[in-house]
Amino acid sequence: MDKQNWEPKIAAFVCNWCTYTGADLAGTSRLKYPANCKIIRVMCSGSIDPVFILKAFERGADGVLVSGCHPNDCHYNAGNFHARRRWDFFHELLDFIGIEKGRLQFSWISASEGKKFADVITKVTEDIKAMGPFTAYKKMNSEFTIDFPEEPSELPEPEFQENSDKETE
Amino acid sequence: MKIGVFICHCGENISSTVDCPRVADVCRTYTGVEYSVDYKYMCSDPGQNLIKDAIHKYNLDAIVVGSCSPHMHERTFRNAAVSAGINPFMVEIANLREHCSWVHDNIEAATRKAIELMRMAIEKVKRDKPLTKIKVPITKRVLVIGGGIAGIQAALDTANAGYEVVLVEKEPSIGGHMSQLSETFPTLDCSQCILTPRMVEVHQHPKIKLMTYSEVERVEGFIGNFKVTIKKKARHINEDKCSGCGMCITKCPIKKKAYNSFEEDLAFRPAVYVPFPQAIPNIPVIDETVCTYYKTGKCGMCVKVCDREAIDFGQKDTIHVADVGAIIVATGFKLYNIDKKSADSKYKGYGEYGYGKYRDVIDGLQFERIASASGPTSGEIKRPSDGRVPKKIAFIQCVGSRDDSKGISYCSKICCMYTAKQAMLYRHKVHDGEAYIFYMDIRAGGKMYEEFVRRAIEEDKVKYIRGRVSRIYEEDGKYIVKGEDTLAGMPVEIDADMVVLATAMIPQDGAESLARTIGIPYDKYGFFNEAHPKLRPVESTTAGVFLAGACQSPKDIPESVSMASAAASKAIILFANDTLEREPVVAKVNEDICAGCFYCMKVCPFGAVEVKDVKDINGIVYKEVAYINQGVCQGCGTCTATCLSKSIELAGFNNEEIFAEIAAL
Amino acid sequence: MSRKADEIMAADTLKDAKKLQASFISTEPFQESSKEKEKEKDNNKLFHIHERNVSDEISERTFQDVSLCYQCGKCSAGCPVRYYMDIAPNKVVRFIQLGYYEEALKSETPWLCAGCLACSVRCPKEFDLAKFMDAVREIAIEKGVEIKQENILKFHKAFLDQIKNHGRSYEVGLVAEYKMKTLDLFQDVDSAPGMFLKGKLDLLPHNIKNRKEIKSIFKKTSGKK
Amino acid sequence: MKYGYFPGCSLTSSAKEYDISLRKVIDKLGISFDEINDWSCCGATSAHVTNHKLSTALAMRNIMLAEQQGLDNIIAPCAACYNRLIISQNEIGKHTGIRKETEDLLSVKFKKDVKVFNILELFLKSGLNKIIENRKRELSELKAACYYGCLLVRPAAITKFDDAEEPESMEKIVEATGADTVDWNYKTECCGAAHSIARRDIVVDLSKKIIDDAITHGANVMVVACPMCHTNLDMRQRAMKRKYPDHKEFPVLYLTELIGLSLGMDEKELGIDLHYTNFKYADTLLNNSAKG
Amino acid sequence: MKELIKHARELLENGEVAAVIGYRQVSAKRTKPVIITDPEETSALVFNEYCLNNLAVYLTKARIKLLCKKNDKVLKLAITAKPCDVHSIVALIQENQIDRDTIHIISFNCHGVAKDFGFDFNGDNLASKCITCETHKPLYYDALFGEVKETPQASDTALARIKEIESMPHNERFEFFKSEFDKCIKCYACRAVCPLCYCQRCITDKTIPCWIETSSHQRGNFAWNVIRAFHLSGRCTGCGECDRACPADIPLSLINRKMSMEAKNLFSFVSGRSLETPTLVGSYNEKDNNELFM
Repeated sequence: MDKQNWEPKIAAFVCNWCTYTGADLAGTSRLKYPANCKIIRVMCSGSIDPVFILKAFERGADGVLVSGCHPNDCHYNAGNFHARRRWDFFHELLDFIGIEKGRLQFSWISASEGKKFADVITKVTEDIKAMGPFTAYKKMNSEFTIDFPEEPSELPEPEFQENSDKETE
Repeated sequence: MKIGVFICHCGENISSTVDCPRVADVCRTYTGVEYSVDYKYMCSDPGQNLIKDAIHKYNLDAIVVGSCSPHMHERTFRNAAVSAGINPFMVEIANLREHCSWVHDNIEAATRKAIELMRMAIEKVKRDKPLTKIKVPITKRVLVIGGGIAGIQAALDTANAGYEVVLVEKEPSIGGHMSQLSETFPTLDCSQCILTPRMVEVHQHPKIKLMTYSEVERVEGFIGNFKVTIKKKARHINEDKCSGCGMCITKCPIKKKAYNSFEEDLAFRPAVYVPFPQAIPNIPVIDETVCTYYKTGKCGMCVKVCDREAIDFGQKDTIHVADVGAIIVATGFKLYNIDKKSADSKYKGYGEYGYGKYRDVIDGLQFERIASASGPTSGEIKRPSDGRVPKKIAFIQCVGSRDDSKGISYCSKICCMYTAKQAMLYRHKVHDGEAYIFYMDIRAGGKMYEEFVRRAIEEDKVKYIRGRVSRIYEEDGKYIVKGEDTLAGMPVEIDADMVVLATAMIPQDGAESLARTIGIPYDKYGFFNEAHPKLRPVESTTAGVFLAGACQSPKDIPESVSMASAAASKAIILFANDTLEREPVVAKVNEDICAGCFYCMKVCPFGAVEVKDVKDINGIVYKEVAYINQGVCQGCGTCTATCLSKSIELAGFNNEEIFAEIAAL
Repeated sequence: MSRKADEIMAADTLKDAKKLQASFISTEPFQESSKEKEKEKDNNKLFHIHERNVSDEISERTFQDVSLCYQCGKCSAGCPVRYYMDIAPNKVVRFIQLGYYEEALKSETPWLCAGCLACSVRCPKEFDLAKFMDAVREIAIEKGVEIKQENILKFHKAFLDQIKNHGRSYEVGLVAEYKMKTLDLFQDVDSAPGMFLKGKLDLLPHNIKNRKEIKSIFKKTSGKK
Repeated sequence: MKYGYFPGCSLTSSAKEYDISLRKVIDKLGISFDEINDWSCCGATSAHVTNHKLSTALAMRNIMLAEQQGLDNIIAPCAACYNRLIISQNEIGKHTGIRKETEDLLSVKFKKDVKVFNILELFLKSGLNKIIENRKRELSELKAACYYGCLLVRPAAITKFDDAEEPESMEKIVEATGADTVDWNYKTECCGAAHSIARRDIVVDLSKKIIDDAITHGANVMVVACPMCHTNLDMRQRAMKRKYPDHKEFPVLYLTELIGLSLGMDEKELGIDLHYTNFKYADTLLNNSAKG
Repeated sequence: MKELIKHARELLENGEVAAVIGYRQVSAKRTKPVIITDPEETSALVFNEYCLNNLAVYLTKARIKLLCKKNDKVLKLAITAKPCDVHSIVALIQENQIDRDTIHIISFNCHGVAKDFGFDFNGDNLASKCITCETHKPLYYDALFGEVKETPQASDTALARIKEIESMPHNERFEFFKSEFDKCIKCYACRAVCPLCYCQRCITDKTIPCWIETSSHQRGNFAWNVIRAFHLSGRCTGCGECDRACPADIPLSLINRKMSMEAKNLFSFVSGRSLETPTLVGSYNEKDNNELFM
């Protein structure tokens, strides 16, 4: 793979009320930022599960951003406070088992901080670019299951492992 | 599943950096996509028609629109989908404008990203489930807590709109603090004169059920369906029989054992009393703590004089239950007490002003009573200690307010105005009297307010001194007020005959426990929190509970009244429908696998999680699981992420959908 | 900092220009005006020398931000020595807040403060004014500002000298040194003989054993922070 | 009961009678003192108004000595010393920077919390009934104005023992001696403190106001617990007389002297004769009470 | 020991408890958990340095809960628990799994246990958790036995290992853990012995959608072990049973220990130490560390 032309793949989990709206504002303000980051909208930063991040890495993401409302600004009063505790832990855990802290980044971006959103995305993209592709994780994919093409030549059909078993409870 | 994909050019807003036809072409190749098209303005009428026609023509089950932010047009496209016969929650929006075309320059990169965003939305929509809005029936009755001016206004407005009202007041009469005031700023009209007709109106209104001397004990349920338990305290007077003649009051031999709290402890009241002559309802209350009958079993003077046989010593507290659809909280305020002992532990007293030991150092409400024509001095300004007419009064503002060291950082907002009014009233009544006002800033924002303060200074020659008072001493029956004129840079000492302290407004007693009973948040002082400081100032964060008046923050009468009307109209808006429709984005527990750790209950900001017993075939409870009340849940999903066994799913954003999005990254 | 150095520079040149103008018509000896100029320079020293902002310095030393004060004047109202001060205590804070450091540091007020803490306990913003005054005095000494209440400073210096030499205060030495410093020979003549007669004052100081340690404390703390 | 003892400079010279009476009184009450070896001046006003670092170091040196001597608590009878010690202790507790600075200066590590008590706390802690039990005389003819001065109760957040504006603890102790107390205004008003020498004019004015207020409220004696206050209120009465010719001498006693009197000691024993103001008037009152 | 037996016997005879969960000796250096319902059998109960199992794990099992239901009456359950096992019980009470009123805790003054069966009890063979143990006396109990004895001294090798891992660069750490996790055979013994893994259906068993891939390939192994550690973060009381149970010798408790250290460091919280302190998960403080967030 040509490292020069490599573009990182970044997932951003953002809350509907602050950061998503902040991203909208970045758009209406015509601010420019790299196109590597794709947003997955959830209702509140409190509803983002750490497994989502692992799933993103499994699906070939090189970095993940999690963003919500500033403390005390949560649309649901306290969702982001619970999230903050959760991420503090998860971040330390990932760091301990060898995933650099820069791979998973966090921010509080309010609905009025379009500029901040653009800056954060730019910074995260640059950070991840500097770190290079997350080959360590991707290798785990390639060694056992499907081959993940490093640079898809044609946009592939999304594949999503769905267990055909019905839930048995 | 048949999916339709619609890519909007948004004029050139999207198409200038995103190759829309190419996006549509690529989307067409994805499994499940039956139809894919791009169009100049999807949100326009022809655009919407395009969608509707496609739905009909291709029998689509779900659609994905690549357009502007869902915050802009999600509703438009959902409505279009509904009118074409598919569920509104089978519509996904990919944000190709704000999140893509507007923020990127490179056409290739932007187009790629647009395709990926579409891909994520398509994967999500495949897993979307049709949802129906949650319908909750509404009990069209309002509970108003607090019978001050805010509560009265809210009750009258709601009742006049044709809805039933239960008005609960903890004192024996409605009227609140406004009934205690002498005159009101900035018009100097008599407070009683404007209030009393409203009180009577409440009493006579067929839609209002007035419950005085009562308190709210419990609140269960949720918006549209609250169940309220109210304790009616025993008056020891049969309300149906009593005619309000007042014979019992005049004949009661206990005259000087209890302070009259309506007169702010400046006078006494008998053991059987009405708080004030214009009380509504005009039915007395027997105070068990001082009544001789309750001490010795003798006396019974009131029984003898009552020709209606209304005295009932054996009366007990009664419990009433009311079903209501909305609650308006209007519990108002009380004044901070400078006393060392009676001041709440949260606040410290004012030792430098004597901790209330000086009898002629009084607070604003006491001065109102002294200045009131119906007050203990019949409106003559006299000193409580010796009844002399004070020739010099020092008014001190911000006592407690804006004072971090005493525990209150906020501005009580109304003191500037009422102090000016009181000084003015004093100067009108005692022509040779001198009035000094110690202030920090004058906050006179309001119609005719600044003019009013200037009038006090210019016409009534009230002397304003900018500076806080450090100490008050008593010397030879005079009160030495030590201050500093910070504008002149000179120390000031005034030998006043009387000192009036504009003490801070703090929440009414029991505000915090009431808030916990209802389940609404409050700030560190005990003022109830509004849902949004700008856009939802009269709603609490608990749906169906509205706030009115000074229980939310210090307020004057016009503000309280307008807030009360706003709260009433919020309730009326709620009642305009027979059932309540809510976005179906709520969490649901899979009871079979819930382990009952109740972490969800701990994290839920709305208290929507309840304990549910799961019973076996024999009806024996074998486990406890979480149950989420759909009426209360606001759909944040914090519980879903906290749940360790993943037994909770948030409708509309369930984990399957999000995993699909991640997979399609 | 409200007065910027360049503003003052501008003011200086303006003054100089005026003086220059005046020197054409006046017959005053040139020497004196240069002396005056030097003095003026000296006065402006504060704004040029100190590398750090005085209000920051005070905030740092007292662990409280001077911007806390909202100028209600309660401190001045309750100050027992307010009548003897040149400016009100709250004004000293005001000057520091606004950057008029010179005016604040030269004021008599901090020196007259008796440290009774009435202001600190009553302050609605819980601003410890007594501590603030300590810091102002300390900085005034460090910056070598002219202190108008010099007797008070002389007293404190004489007192500390006693501790430095003996480890404890030695009242006879204190009074003697103070009188030498101030040349105020007659004050307290009425009380001192009485004290001797009653056997309260010892003619010899109480020296503590470990005077070396006291001296080293003095030495180590005398340096500028 | 055993306490560490930090007399402070004044108690070895100008306030000798305070030291004398204190030692006699505690002896009677069965309390003993363990004086800090080689204690030095707390730095007093002069240090903290001119050099913050120095003042903390001087005060903490004594705490250090107490700690090394194995004392858990110290009684500082001088209100000014008490205030300096407790404030310095609070400061190093609150700000690690100052703590480190001071520890480096004294080359020591502060480990335990040596509690500093003032004279009022000593009597309140050791029990007022002890005074009542050992009381030989009831000083019921005395109407005492209890003067706390500024440094005994302030700042209340640090001293944590009585109200800063309306303290009542000294009244409780004085009432245990059988004497009456008066409610007056200037309990905590400042006497001018360390300005005693450099600005005697201020001290005379302030002290005059305090004494006048006590007299207005019906007191016939003032009780103090601070050598600096005593100097200003007692010794300065001569200067007061010069400035205000109609000033009448007003007796000012140390709290310990008053307790001593009630425990049956005489004026000379307690060092009351070392005061500038005479206490004869009180003598007659005491005689009266003995008769009645 | 006699007192323990007597006490257990009395409990059963008086009908105060439905069963006593305890240990019985099987050989000199080996015990086994036993559930006793017959007073006569109580003589088998022991407590010594080889009572390794954390019996709290049984408290949440449905079948054992059934034991307590006798004729519409709910009887108590007695459990012999080391002071460290009491931490697990506290955590379970806080997580609403058991009711303090229905549990009778028989605990002991503990001076440590051996690291596994068959080892001599001394400083070299001390269980890792005992090295840093601070609760030799239980925090909560209904009956307390055993004399106070000195715990043998031993060096904290686990901490040294954590420090060693922390000093490695990220890629080495990742490779280290990847190879460790790779040994996992997904037997879920760690889950079975953990008293706090009481879910009726584990996250890894959830299939629609599939949260954690169950095949034991690298990716699934990695996800399982990370999520297992995360789910125990702030909850794990450090009993170390997972380590003992793991047939592949994955250093599970090492990660748990590290996360407990973080809990203490970030939130000054130690799990299972107090019934009054709110649980770490499920509560928050507005002043929590905010450095993470841009």
